Amino acid sequence: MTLPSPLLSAFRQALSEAWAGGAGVLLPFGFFAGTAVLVPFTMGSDPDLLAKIGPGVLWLALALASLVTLERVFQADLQDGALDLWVQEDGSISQIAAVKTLAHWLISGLPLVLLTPLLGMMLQVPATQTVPAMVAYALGGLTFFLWGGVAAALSASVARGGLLIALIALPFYLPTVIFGTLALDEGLGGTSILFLAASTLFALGVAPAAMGAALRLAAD
Amino acid sequence: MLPEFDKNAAFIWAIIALGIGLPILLAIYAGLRARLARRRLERLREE
Amino acid sequence: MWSILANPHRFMAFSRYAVPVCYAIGTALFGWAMYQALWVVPSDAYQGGDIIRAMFIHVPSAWLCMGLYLGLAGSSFVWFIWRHELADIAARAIAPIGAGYTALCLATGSIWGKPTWGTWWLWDDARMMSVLVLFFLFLGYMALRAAMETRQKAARAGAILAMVGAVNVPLIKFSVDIWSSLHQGPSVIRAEGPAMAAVYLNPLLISFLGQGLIVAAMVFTLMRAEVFGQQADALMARRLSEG
Amino acid sequence: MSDPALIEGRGLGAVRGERVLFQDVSLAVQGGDGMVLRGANGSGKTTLLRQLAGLSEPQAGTVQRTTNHHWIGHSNGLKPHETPRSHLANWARVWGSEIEVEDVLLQMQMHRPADVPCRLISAGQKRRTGLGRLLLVPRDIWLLDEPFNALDADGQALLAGMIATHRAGGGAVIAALHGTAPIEVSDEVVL
Repeated sequence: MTLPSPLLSAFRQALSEAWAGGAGVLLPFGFFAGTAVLVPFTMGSDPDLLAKIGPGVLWLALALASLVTLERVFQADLQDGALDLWVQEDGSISQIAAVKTLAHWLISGLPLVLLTPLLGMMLQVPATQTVPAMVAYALGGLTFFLWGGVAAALSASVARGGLLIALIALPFYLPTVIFGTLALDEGLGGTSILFLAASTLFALGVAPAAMGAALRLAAD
Repeated sequence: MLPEFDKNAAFIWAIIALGIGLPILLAIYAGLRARLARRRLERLREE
Repeated sequence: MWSILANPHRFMAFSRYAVPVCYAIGTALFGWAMYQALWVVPSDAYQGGDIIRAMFIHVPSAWLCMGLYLGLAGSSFVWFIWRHELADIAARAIAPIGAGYTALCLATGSIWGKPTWGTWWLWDDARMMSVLVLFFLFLGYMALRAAMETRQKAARAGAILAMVGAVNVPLIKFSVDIWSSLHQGPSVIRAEGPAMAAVYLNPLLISFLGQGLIVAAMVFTLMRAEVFGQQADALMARRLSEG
Repeated sequence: MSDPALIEGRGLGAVRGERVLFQDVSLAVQGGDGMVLRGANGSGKTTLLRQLAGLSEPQAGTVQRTTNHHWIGHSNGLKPHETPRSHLANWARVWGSEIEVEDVLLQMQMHRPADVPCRLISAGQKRRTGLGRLLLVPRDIWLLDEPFNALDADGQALLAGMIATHRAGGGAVIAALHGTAPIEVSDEVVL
């Protein structure tokens, strides 16, 4: 199966944009590593405490990364006129928005998944949780980026929309955080990881349509 | 006249005060906004 | 031809009388329910004594929050599909009232929680968390609308957000329920549902009806304010363009 | 009116807030037409053009296009990290264009800065790159918003030539313009 050429091009363009905008993947890697390094200094280095809060801190870092990254994505498209061009591609603006979001998740969200074994070790996350954590961060990060994308598309025309995006996206992040946290405790055999996957699928179904409608509005 | 409660009287009265006071505030807010908007419209029409 | 700027005459004619009537009947019903709550209804030993009397304020406000968000999503949907101007005016009017009632629900729940749970705030209570999420949904909605340049854009953005929010509410509710069931948080009210004794149920329903009518009157009043404001803006704009 | 119009707007209207920008605007263009939209700043030229392009939702009236169109807006749609070559190649891929990007760069006289990131090239060069999209795939309708802005005399002549060729080949142009138009105007709409 090959993607239709507009989607493939949009994906490539978004990927190179995300890459160019943040010194490649160095910036997201640095962001997650930096967050993990700060935690023991702010919370104390007690291994038991770190084991307890470590995974949660990484969830927070992932949510922040999605909000900070997405703030500029659609706003830049609106300002440089690229959004006008994409909106006029027959009826595919929802898919294009989804593809762009996916590209930004690959650059700014996925690094956390790759870093999890290392950061988990540093934050005393039990070794049994490493694999569930990687799966949960991958699914949860994608969901964050999708709902965050809706919020970002809605506030694309708002100058300094960052705070607004955070306020709008907050309620939508809640199920992901809840299922994700529980999935870490239960492991891959539990039901929470299924709920997490289901909410990711739900976001994949609903968010692109909402992003499309919001981007049409932003271009108007 | 007022009823006497076994315990937690302060909490019960606080809830009831909020339950009556906040709607009154909201009603005043709504009424004020309607009145101001109406007055602005009437002034504009008179000009 | 400008149906967008057309005066919703029929609504204005209707609401002129509906507002005082709703206020009057609502206040009477709510007053009766409060009389029942404070003087008539027996204290409930199992529920922590007289604190049960606060239920007649707290529980209807929780139901109203949900109803108001449903109303917001519903009118957003109507506006988005049919672009019926009055639907957007309704959405604009519902938001601040909804935010006010979610705040009321959270505040009364918290005050109730202090003697029941021993703390003002418990993150494990599913109902409180759901209402907190509704509070943020209302806040986000109002903030987004306020940030938009024109009324038309605000209406479109608001409608999209309210509809996305509405389809997410069941999922959020479900996740919060799972969260709290694992932590086994004690709930403020345990005796809900049809099993509740009629002495409690009847005043509760009457209180809900009364508060609902009062809320309807407030929403109508704010809608009237929006219509007046819109007419004034249109008048100003016409004067400006005529020079 | 022998041919059906390539693009037709009926009873178009725009409202910003409570302000009526324009109302009851009807227009139609056939192949070979060059229509110019005129009006003072803030009269709604851009809005009308965006409604014709399907970018803005008309508050009244309908737009009918029988065929695809090209859009050149105020902003050129270039990303800071893109080069003129990668930009044109990207849209050539999106539109399934057979044309060599190299030829388009040559025609727009953009072959020298073709590999410089767009954040480093001048406004006129950016505009030339954006206008290069017009040559990637043949489309009958060109909707141009102030296309001569930022172009030097050379570039203006180039664009005027492109427009003339396009119209000679049966295409239509609708342009929002202020000042004198360096193109032959067949129709004018004043807002």
